[in-house]
Amino acid sequence: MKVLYFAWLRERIGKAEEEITFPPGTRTVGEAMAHLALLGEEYAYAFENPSIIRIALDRRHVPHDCPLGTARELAFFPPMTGG
Amino acid sequence: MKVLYFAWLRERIGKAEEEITFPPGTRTVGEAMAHLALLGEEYAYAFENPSIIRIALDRRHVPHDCPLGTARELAFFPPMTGG
Amino acid sequence: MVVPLVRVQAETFDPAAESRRITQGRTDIGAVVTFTGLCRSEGGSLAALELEHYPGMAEDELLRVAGEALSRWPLQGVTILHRFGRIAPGDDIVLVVTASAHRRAAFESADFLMDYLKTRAPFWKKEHPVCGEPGGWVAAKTADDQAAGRW
Amino acid sequence: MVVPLVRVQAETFDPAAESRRITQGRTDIGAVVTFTGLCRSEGGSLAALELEHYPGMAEDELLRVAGEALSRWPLQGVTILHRFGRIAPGDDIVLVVTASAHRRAAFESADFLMDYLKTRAPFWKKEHPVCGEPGGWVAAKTADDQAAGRW
Repeated sequence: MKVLYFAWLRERIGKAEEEITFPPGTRTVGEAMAHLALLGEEYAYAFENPSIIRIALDRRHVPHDCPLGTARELAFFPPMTGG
Repeated sequence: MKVLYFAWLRERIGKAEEEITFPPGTRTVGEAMAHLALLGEEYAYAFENPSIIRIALDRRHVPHDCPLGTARELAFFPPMTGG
Repeated sequence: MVVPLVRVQAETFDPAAESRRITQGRTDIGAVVTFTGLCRSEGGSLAALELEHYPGMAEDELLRVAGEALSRWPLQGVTILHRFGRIAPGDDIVLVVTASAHRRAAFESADFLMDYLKTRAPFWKKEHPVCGEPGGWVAAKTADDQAAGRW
Repeated sequence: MVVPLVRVQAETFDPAAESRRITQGRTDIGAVVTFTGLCRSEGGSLAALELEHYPGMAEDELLRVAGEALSRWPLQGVTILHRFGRIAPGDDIVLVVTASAHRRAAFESADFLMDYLKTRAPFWKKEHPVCGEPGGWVAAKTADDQAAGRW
């Protein structure tokens, strides 16, 4: 699955996107985030405060308990500050 | 005193402005209007519904019971519809 | 000290130029709101509006209304332009521009200015219909008084 | 059927041209509101803002927000332009234009669009100070969430 990071998540992880194969049994986008947090120090740092992270699945905002389903693009980012 | 009329008041009276000497004892702008209403049919028509008429004294909105004082310009007009 | 710009004119105006006049050379403005009021054709029945005004008092009242906005919101600029004379459908009638560091002040003050000037500025609209005699004077709306009462 | 216009771009924009695009050739619009959000220098301490966005999703969210406004207010036009990349103090960041027969709908929907896009559109601002290292990411404001909650 294509995984994207934005703003300080991108900076902390050190990349903007990557392909990730989540372990079988990864049901929700929140569980996917918990898996990523285990991939190394930089990921642990990026996801140290999971409750503030916003998640988009196929370019739509979703809550953390949203099922991954058959989506192709998963994105993580801080609260938005546009406008 | 210079007296001005606008919009349909001007049309009903048939002039935009005139000099009027109000009778001694004319104390308020409302009393001045009551005097004007007696000057002829066209004035009676213009002021037939005095409560809706707006009055400005020296180019400031005033209530009908405002004293004429030493003002130089008195204007009568319908509710405004600008903007 | 912000000096409001107020103009009563027959000519059309340029909202972008008026915005620029406020923002140019400054870096402390975060929000600019412009409101443009236009003449509608009322489904094709209206040939034109004729706007009468009280010269002198119209400018004075617009300045008072602008001053009232400046006293209520932290603004960095206020402009009010109002046209008079014959105005065709699709043409501009009134322009309000407000500028502030923050968007809430810019929105609220522009909204306030339009509500307030509608009930205070001495302008009157007469309708010229496509068919028939030059028509009636537009009646003031109770809704406008109520809108002004919000503030 | 009103089709909103949404654009995410590095280039600056022209609010007057965007207004005209909506009003041109029409006589049923009575009110146009434009909101321009500008980059402030924060008292001279900010050299620039850098705006990151999520390409694809940014456009989609702006379209959704515009569609939400169209479903709530009787509008004759909605435009949202949002810039990305490096933006200097005094430069435009975002433009919202709404047009309606009546002024209340134009004001409310523009206000709504700004509140909503702030909390929904995937953009992030990084501050580049005049002195020192490229600095922090701007923190989201609780006030913005509360503002969006009004609607």
